[in-house]
Amino acid sequence: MKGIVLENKILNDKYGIICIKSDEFAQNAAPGQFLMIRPQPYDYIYDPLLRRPLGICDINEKKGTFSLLYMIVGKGTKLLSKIKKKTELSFSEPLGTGFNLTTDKKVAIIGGGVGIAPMTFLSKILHENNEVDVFYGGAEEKDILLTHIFEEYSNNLIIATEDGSIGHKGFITEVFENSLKFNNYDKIFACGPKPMLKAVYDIIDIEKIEFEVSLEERMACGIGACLGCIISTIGTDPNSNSQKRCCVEGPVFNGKEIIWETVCKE
Amino acid sequence: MKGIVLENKILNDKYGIICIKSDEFAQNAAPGQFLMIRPQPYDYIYDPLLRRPLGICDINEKKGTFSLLYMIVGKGTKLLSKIKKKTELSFSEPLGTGFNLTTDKKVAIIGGGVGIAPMTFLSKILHENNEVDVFYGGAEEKDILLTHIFEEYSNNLIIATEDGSIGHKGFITEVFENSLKFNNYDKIFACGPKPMLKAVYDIIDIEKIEFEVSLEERMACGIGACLGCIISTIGTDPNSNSQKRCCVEGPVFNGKEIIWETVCKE
Amino acid sequence: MENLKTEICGIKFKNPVIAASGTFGYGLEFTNRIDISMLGGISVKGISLNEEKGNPMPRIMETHAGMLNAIGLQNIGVNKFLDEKLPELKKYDTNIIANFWGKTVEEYTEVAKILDCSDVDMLEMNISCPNIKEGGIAFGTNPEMTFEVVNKVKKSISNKPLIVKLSPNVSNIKIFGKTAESAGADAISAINTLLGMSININTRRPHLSNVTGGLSGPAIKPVAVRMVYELYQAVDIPIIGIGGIMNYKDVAEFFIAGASAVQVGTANFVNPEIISTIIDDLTTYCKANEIGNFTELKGTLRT
Amino acid sequence: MENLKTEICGIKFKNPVIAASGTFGYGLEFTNRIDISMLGGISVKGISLNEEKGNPMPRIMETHAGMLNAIGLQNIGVNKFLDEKLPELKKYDTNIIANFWGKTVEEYTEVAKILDCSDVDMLEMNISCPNIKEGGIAFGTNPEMTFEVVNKVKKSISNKPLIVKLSPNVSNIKIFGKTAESAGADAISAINTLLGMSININTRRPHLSNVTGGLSGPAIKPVAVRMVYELYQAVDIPIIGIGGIMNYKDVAEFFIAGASAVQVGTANFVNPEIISTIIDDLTTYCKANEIGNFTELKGTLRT
Ligand SMILES: Cc1cc2nc3c(=O)[nH]c(=O)nc-3n(C[C@H](O)[C@H](O)[C@H](O)COP(=O)(O)OP(=O)(O)OC[C@H]3O[C@@H](n4cnc5c(N)ncnc54)[C@H](O)[C@@H]3O)c2cc1C
Ligand SMILES: Cc1cc2nc3c(=O)[nH]c(=O)nc-3n(C[C@H](O)[C@H](O)[C@H](O)COP(=O)(O)OP(=O)(O)OC[C@H]3O[C@@H](n4cnc5c(N)ncnc54)[C@H](O)[C@@H]3O)c2cc1C
Ligand SMILES: Cc1cc2nc3c(=O)[nH]c(=O)nc-3n(C[C@H](O)[C@H](O)[C@H](O)COP(=O)(O)O)c2cc1C
Ligand SMILES: Cc1cc2nc3c(=O)[nH]c(=O)nc-3n(C[C@H](O)[C@H](O)[C@H](O)COP(=O)(O)O)c2cc1C
Ligand code: FES
Ligand code: FES
Repeated sequence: MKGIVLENKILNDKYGIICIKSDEFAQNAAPGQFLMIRPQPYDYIYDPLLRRPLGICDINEKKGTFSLLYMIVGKGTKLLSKIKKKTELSFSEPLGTGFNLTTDKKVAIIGGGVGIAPMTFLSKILHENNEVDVFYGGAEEKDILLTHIFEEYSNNLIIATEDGSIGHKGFITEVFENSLKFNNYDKIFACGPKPMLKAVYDIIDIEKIEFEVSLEERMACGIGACLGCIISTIGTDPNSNSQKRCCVEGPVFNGKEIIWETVCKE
Repeated sequence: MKGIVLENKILNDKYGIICIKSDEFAQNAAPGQFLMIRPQPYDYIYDPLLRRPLGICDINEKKGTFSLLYMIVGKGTKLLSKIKKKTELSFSEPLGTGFNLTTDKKVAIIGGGVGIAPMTFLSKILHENNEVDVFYGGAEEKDILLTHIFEEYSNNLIIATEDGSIGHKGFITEVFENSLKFNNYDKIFACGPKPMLKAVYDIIDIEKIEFEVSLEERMACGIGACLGCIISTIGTDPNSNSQKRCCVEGPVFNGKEIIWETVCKE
Repeated sequence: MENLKTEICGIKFKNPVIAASGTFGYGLEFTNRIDISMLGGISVKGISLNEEKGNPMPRIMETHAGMLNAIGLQNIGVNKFLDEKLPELKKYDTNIIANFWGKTVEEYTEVAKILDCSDVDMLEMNISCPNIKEGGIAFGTNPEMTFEVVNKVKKSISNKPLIVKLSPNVSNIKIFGKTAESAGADAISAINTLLGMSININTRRPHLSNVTGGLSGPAIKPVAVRMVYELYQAVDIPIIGIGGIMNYKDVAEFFIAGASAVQVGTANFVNPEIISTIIDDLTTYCKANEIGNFTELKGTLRT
Repeated sequence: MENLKTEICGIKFKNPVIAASGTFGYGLEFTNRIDISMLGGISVKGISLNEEKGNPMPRIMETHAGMLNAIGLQNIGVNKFLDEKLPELKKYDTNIIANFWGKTVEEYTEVAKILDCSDVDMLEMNISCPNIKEGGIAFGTNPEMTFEVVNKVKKSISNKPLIVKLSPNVSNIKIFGKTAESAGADAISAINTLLGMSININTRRPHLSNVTGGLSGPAIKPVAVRMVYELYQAVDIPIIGIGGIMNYKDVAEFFIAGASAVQVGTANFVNPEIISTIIDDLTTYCKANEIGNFTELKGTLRT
């Protein structure tokens, strides 16, 4: 697919958010899905070569637009941050298996760092007919973005930063653990660094609370062809793990099924 | 060196002209010199990798700007044609040995296709104190550019295109040969496709007319280090040719010294 | 499309553009993106006797104009392939090339035998995978072992043409081409990936769990074209050119160097529709240049 | 600058960043662009006994993230080098490495002898040039010939340390590293260029007059890092890492893989000031990461 960049806003020196026009994409996207996008607008330039996976941060079905929140970490995202309005970019259709939505539940959304990206879209949808608490953690104030959206589309927005520059000081998982004393969540949705996800897994009573996580692995194809993005899950055969492709069977997984030791290794 | 793009005008689907601000560059450039320019504005992207050699088409010392006329042939020039105003580009200082200027002479400037690029700058300078006829040839009307400049800075502007779409129909060298019947030139300056340059060489009485040509070879470094751009010239030793680096000892050569058979091979 | 028809080892191809093994899954991953029936063929992910888990993560890393992979030949095994994938694949009108490998000569011959009696159109034996401990590249970088394994495989099959896929990680590719030919190969495909490595300087760990991996993509195209050119001078069997093909011009380059067909690999990741674009562009190119059949370009390099 | 000081084969280097042979001319081409006294060293364009004209044009072609060259070792010959270039070069405070080659073992030893008695700091014998008909890569891709030529050269010199520059166009670089070491090499530099080729599809001619050429630049970095890593496991002498280095991070990658120094080649074309930037950045990097001496990184890969 191709789309025209309507806006590319640099939020601070670590993050940007890009808004792209594509009716087809906007109509087909579900929360938790991602896309593969070419940060290089010219198809005859092969550095960077591969498309980059980014979560779908927000869509506007009426306007036929979608947004991507990106952290500037390497050459692909650096290039993306330089893309000007009106540039045509090429990208895949919405990919992967999104979150399983709930209704009439009390849910917690936990996002760490740029892991917050797909949670914007998710909280907007969930907030329509669930009670939604958003736990949002980062290293410093710069990592806390789009709070106006979460304020609008959640019942409670709880922020924590490691340096305490905004919100609670410490890990968001600590704040979340505390809140479990007063709240009974039916379901948890989480996205962020793998150690954070594992911490949530360790905190909650996994038999009682539904737990869905969105995982990241380096991806070459994004469509299940390269086997570059394998996640080990508990298989049906108890003697051997299952190998799931993060791009097709994920990126959202049932947190219960993940073999956290292998996934967290990197 | 670095400079900011002030303007990048696409002239037609084959050519563009880019104007860049750099006082230092503008002050040091001489007609016939060239530069090596990076068509990729991001230094962390390595495709295309090498800088591209382009002749210095024009300078404005007062404004501290210079212009490059480029033909869009491959990925480097395609990228160049996409560069937006205000982009910072990096490039070398003016390189190579330019034309040997004359005063109070009757001179002919012959340019073929994009070989006209360095001739704009040259004719502006020569026209100050010489009689200058410009012979400008191309395949079609699209190849005939910047005629307003040549009209201002020459005594006669003679144009020929192979398809006759503008000016005389045929090769500019034919028109030039004809004009030799009525004109005695002291010196010829030529730049363009090698077969054209060789044709001029064959036409003129090389013992009587000074003849300077600007040659092109693929260049990696532009500063004499790679030995990628060798031009064979008649050496001092009659048994063996001299090997000159087009980027340092050229791009302007005495047409008399070129071993045309080897140079025209490609 | 007449301009692109060709025949390799007696197998008819509607065009000479094949999806390269390991970059096109089992083909079915692409059916909702392009009409895979328009492809000349599909070389499926390397098949082994038993299911394989492959290497631990991380398995891939981008490099400049290329990528490293150390998938380690994860696959569902030959039986599951024949039961679950092949029947689906056969619904499409394209040639199915069974890329396969083994850890021992015996494993190679066993898989080959099973595939030889199946519905696939050709066999492609990979003796050049750099990412597995046993087999793979060990066979492909030693002429004696190359001869033995190719010869044993060839003797154990009787129905399907055998393509041997060569490793570029050798001093003299001609020797391996000739060896494969004399051992009975019906065609050669070249190249597999170049052995490479990339290090995360912050953690001081390799970017791939397997430490080294296979380099593919446009970065390796000059090496691949050179090897196809050398092979064309050394062998009489058809050569399938592989390595960094991104567009129809690259296909032409491989043909002029001596290829009879090509495989497109990493490009499928960059753009899953790229093969269909390449095929369309080749048709246009033939028409624009009044080329009756694209194979006329084969080996036409003027030196 | 203390952080970057090092010693290789008894020669003191103010930093481990050397300009690679053939990409830095005779060094003097760069003096009005950077202060070449700040470099660790300069490996000059490959010197032979007699002046050489090199290959016909065209000699270079860009590829994706790389370039092909077939200069063919054009040089002014050892005597002219010593008379005209070296005295000029010695005015700068940097190590001069005399890269040299021959068409025969005798030519190698003769040039070596002459250079051994000169003012250069080290010798680097190139047995890996892919662009000449005789000598060059023929020596570097055959272990017996590698041994012979290195051994004869080593025996004919007595003053200067000998670096042997290896070809990447081999199945097993460790064998060549060990062979060079056992033949008397004091250090190894790796890699030279990968043999590649590129075709103009319009003319159906190779882009280089020599048909094939050497591939260099970021495209080959993964192959180079892998080979340095393999060599580090195989030999005890210092390894000078070369191939696609564009910035200080690449230097760190080579060190972690096992290099004791690096050479920067093609990058000099992309930006003639790049080496000085790399050296500055390395100093900054050491300070920022509290690295007392950059060589601490050597061979620290965690696998
Ligand atoms: C399903 C999925 C969804 C994602 N959603 C987002 C998002 O919404 N916003 C966002 O900013 N990032 C997201 N990421 C991560 C994002 O893909 C990487 O940050 C990006 O590809 C880095 O590209 P680069 O060229 O800038 O960095 P590179 O120069 O390629 O690499 C820089 C660093 O990033 C790491 N990296 C590279 N590729 C990936 C990858 N695919 N996944 C994780 N790490 C990688 C490298 O190991 C390296 O350490 C997502 C990843 C996945 C798999
Ligand atoms: C001293 C000098 C001055 C020049 N001045 C101008 C100028 O003022 N305006 C202009 O448009 N062009 C000029 N050229 C030619 C220009 O450098 C090439 O057209 C350009 O480098 C092509 O880059 P590309 O990436 O677009 O094409 P590529 O994709 O690199 O190649 C496309 C085609 O151009 C040829 N080519 C590539 N590099 C060169 C080169 N250095 N010289 C000649 N042909 C090349 C290739 O062989 C190929 O056929 C000059 C060249 C030289 C050596
Ligand atoms: C992720 C990946 C997996 C691969 N798996 C296989 C394989 O299973 N069998 C095989 O013969 N080649 C395999 N290859 C090699 C490709 O088929 C091809 O030879 C190589 O990538 C070079 O072509 P390219 O540059 O077009 O990718 C794989 C390549 C990649 C990138
Ligand atoms: C134009 C050019 C000329 C070269 N000439 C020589 C040479 O004379 N002797 C030599 O040992 N290596 C030569 N090389 C190889 C380089 O020194 C280096 O090993 C190689 O280019 C890889 O490093 P890079 O990727 O940083 O360029 C040459 C390389 C290039 C690009
Ligand atoms: S990214 Fe290729 S299989 Fe998931
Ligand atoms: S371009 Fe390198 S010597 Fe002329």
